[in-house]
Amino acid sequence: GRFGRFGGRYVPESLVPACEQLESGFRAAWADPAFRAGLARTLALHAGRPTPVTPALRLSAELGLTLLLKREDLTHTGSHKINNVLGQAMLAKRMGKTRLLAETGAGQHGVASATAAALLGLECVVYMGERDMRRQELNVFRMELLGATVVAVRNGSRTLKDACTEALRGWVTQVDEAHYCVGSVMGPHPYPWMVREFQRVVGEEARQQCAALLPQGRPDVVVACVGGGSNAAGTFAGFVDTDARLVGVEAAGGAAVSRGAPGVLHGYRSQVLQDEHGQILEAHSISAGLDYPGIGPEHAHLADIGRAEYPSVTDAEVVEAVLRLARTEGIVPALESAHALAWVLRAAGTPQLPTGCSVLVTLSGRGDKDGAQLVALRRDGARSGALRRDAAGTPR
Amino acid sequence: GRFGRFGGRYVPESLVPACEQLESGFRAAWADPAFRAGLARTLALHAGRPTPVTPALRLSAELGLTLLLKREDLTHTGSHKINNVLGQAMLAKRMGKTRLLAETGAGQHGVASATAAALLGLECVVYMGERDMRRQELNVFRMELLGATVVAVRNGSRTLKDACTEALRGWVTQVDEAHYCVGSVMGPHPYPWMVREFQRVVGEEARQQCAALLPQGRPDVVVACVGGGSNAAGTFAGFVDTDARLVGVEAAGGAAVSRGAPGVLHGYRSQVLQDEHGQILEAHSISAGLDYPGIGPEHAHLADIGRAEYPSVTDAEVVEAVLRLARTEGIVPALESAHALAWVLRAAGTPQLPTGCSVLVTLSGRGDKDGAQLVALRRDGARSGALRRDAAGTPR
Amino acid sequence: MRRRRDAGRSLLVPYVTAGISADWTDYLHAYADAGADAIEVGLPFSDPMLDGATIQEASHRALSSGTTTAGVLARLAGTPVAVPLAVMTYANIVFRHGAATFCDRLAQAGVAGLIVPDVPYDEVDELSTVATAAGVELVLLASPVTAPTRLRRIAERSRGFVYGVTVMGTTGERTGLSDSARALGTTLRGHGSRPVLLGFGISSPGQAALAAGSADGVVVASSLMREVLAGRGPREVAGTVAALRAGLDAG
Amino acid sequence: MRRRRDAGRSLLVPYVTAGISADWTDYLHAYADAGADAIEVGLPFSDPMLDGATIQEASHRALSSGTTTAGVLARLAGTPVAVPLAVMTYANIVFRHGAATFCDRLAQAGVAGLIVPDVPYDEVDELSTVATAAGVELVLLASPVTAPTRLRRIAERSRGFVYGVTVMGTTGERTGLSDSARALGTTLRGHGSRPVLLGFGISSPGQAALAAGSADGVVVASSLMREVLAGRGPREVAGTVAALRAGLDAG
Repeated sequence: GRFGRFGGRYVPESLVPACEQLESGFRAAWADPAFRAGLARTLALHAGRPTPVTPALRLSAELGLTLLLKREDLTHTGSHKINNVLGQAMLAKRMGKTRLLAETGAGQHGVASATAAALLGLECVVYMGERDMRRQELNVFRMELLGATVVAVRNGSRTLKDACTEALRGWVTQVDEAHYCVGSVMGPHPYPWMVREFQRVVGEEARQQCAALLPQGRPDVVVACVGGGSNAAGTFAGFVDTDARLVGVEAAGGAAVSRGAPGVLHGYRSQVLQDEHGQILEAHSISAGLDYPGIGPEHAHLADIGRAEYPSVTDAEVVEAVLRLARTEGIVPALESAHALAWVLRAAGTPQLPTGCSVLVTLSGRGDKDGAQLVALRRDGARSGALRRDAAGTPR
Repeated sequence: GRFGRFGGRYVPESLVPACEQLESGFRAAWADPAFRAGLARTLALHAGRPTPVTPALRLSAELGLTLLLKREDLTHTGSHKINNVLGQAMLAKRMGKTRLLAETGAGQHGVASATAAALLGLECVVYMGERDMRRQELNVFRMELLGATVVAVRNGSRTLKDACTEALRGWVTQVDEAHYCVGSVMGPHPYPWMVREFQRVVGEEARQQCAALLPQGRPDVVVACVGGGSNAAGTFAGFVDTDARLVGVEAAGGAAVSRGAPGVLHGYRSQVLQDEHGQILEAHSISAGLDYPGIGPEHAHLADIGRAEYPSVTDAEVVEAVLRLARTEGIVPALESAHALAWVLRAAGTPQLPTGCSVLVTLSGRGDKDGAQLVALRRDGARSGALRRDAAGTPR
Repeated sequence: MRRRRDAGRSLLVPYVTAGISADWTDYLHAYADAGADAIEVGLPFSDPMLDGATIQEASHRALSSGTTTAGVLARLAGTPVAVPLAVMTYANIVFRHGAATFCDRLAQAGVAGLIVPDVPYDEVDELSTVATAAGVELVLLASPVTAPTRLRRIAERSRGFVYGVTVMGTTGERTGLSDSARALGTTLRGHGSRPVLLGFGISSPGQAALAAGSADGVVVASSLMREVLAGRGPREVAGTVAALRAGLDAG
Repeated sequence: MRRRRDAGRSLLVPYVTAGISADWTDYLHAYADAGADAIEVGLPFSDPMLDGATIQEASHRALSSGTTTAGVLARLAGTPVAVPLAVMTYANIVFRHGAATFCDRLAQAGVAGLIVPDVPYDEVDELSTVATAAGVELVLLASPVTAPTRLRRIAERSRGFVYGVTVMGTTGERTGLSDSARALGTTLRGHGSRPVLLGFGISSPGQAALAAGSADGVVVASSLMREVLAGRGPREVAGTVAALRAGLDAG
């Protein structure tokens, strides 16, 4: 992964051979029809692919446009994370590794990694910030249920950023037997490229499905949320060679493209939230999955060359989007995914999204995991007006 | 529905016209290719059908048989309930109704009903026992998020049985505008028949998929859990005309077939858990979805004529089955669904399930909803040994 | 009852839940003395689908204190009452040990009639046959939404009297009396000769009189049971029955 | 350093985290007096990927008390030390305002060398060029798993000295010294003339002497910083440096 001035492999010398081995291992596997067929079969028979594209009929009518939803919320474990994780787990096994290492924030990637490890008979060690573990007790339990070991990370802010750092540290000590299963389009080369290839299935399926659903065959605008940016990268991969506008929506509190500066974090060069001295800042968002100060290097590059835009939305807009989709389409999206939708709600009817246009939004995951958080918001919001339909302020 | 000596329409005269209207409405819709096509399209584009049949490779190897899993856990809202609910909601709309009424125990059917109502722009009122509401706060919140009104039922045991009774009472007062969306193959005619027809898609898909996956084309044994019994009814419908053995697995604490007696409850005649005086007993199971004292009349009939068997499994066996599937296949099943699997684990290698046979198990739903309960069990079980791999006693 | 009706009297059938108190049979005598033409005795069921909050509470309380069908019937057998008794209960209680056995036991206990609200006309054959064989009159119910031809069949098939349900809802007190309720009474009276009683939501002497204008009498349940649940004794509640009687006679 | 090595001396490079205490520069003088041949100065970073618990804690403490790159360099500029200084930090700190700017500032502060563990050989071109232009020696690292041809290239490209990482892991104290660590030292010494220092996990005088058997010297960090974190002052920690010096000289 080099994407213009971003990407690269900024790791200690001790990890360089592992990255090189992984790169050649992935190149070989990706060129091997048997591997691709095996992965496709596992995605179909175990993970539930293809996921449908759902025409959001009632919300489309309300917004005056054609809104299509790519339903990654319907995959096994409930988000697009499984696509990447099954790919990496099968690759790790092909390369003779016996253990997966993974970092996790809210726990979605950790659960997906534990799932893939169980399926393939691999060990799994998940690094998770101690603070996140307390916030996501249920996901910790799910990982353990799946046979994974969850390691509490007690450094720094004790959240995702520190879990990534600790996973890299852990990998250094066990490169022979362990594969580090990075959860997004980040990390040293080949990760940003490899993870995008594993997520490409989202965009390629969606492109075919849009061709069947839309009179003009292609959506005018393609929208996905961006934290690290893997669901957006996979979605965009299916449309980058069309004339569709590509929109990656960041959380206002974690907007690496618009508020970050070029930097190096976790092995790659990209836009990074940092202070003037070069110290990494913590991201803050209602959705744990977007609480990350970096962004995949390919996104930084797409922004650089103007091929994609990266607006951001507020927490209040996100909560409103969850409510709106739940009540019009019977779908409760993950808070992460609701960022993409929130931008559509804001832009609909403006020159950004004129009446009559067609929009594909990737719903990266389901909102079940956010129930407790939304309940707490509603409890707090009795005063502040959050979780009412007219919510305006930031609900936390 | 009349199934041998079971079924019928045991409702007050005031509900008879509504049941008749529903029967003729369903007959007309089910004979209308446009309705069937519209439902099939909604199931595909919105609910994620077809769901895959997953070969459980590692567990099969451990058990010495071929185990296939029909993955209803991958549907929208996470269980087979959505198949029935979308069917009934579309039917209600076709019949000019503007409101859905539903009863719910653990909340799965309530969430599914609220989902379908939102999708079709119908009002939704869900009756739920006050005790269940406290136990399932998150599902109550999800229903409200989807725009439904949840009515607390404070009668009797304040659980599912009482919610059913109250929903019937509610229906009497609003038969003109409301459709009562029964959640399983129970209730007065035409419900047990109609719900089975809406769930038939599970068995028919599975039959086709088994034909592609198994050398002999058909499974030797077909297994599903039974509370009211809708996922089993839908599954069996696909195989009842083959020579496959049909096994419906009940919870030991709610085994209406083996421990009940013929009776009338909630509008139909079937096997019912009751005392010697005819008072209905509460069922007790680790899985809220099986906490119901009756069973669909068709199951009572299939047991009567010997076409299906209805063994029961203990709570401890169920917890063990959840752990086993999680660790071998990376799938955390709902506690309900784990009943079916628990029987397979017990029977494998015995004359019941001889080595080398092929077994289809319907995983009716996903286990995410049970996380808090399993965590609590583990906490309590530190003493009793529950949730350890060698768990033996009943964990509550 | 038919004779009394033919004599121009508006019929009054008050209700009591069996087992609601230790002295529950005293309510029967008190009701009879206060002018009841028959009495409906509720045999409690755990899941009373057609009952509102008051009767549910009464059923629950009776069951909690150990009331059983066998116990109630034994008590009735030893308690001759001056007016006919009709047992009201649900299908599961009737079918628990077989409908024929159940009807025989009713007859042995001296019960004249049986009302089972969750056995509608289409499901009534088996029960109707065994009730007739046992000499128990099976009272059928009709509702405001029952179709005309079906109403006629119900009226013809019902024994003892025909029970016209005045509201689309459960038992319980309401104000007024709807046009549809009156129409139901009138229609049912046109089919055959059995008395037509209206019930569900009739609580005041005024309502009772109004109902009697388009039917042969009324069943009153929830308003009486509310008093019983509040701790009022047989003599006190009988006062209410007497007031209803007076209302009917004046109407 | 090369001259000292050529004179047969085993080189000792102790480490201190800049900003760890108000008097942190006093550690530099004390180390020099205790026999250090050069000193590694850690410029703290919020996410020190290659550091173990001790250096992480030191970095965190330094940042919490307001340490900045600009502040550290200003302080160093005003504090001439008797031995060469090499700054150790992470890529993000180097690139924040551009690598050229960063290297120029190092040079202005009198810093002789730069160590950036997360800029491996393949990514080093840009940084290497600007460091050379600024007159700063860019020290490259090699690990036990680095391939032979790559080891040679690293040794050739490194300036000042070559930093051999002795363990597959983060900084931190360990016992013993592995065969692979010694082999790494031996191999690196075979490539070119620059001194080869071993680091990571070397804490005791005995380990230092052992390492010096297959290399030109050692970098010692965590064991010293553990003392600093425990509150021991420059003179006390310098005692440990002196003991390491003695171990090397005896080895």
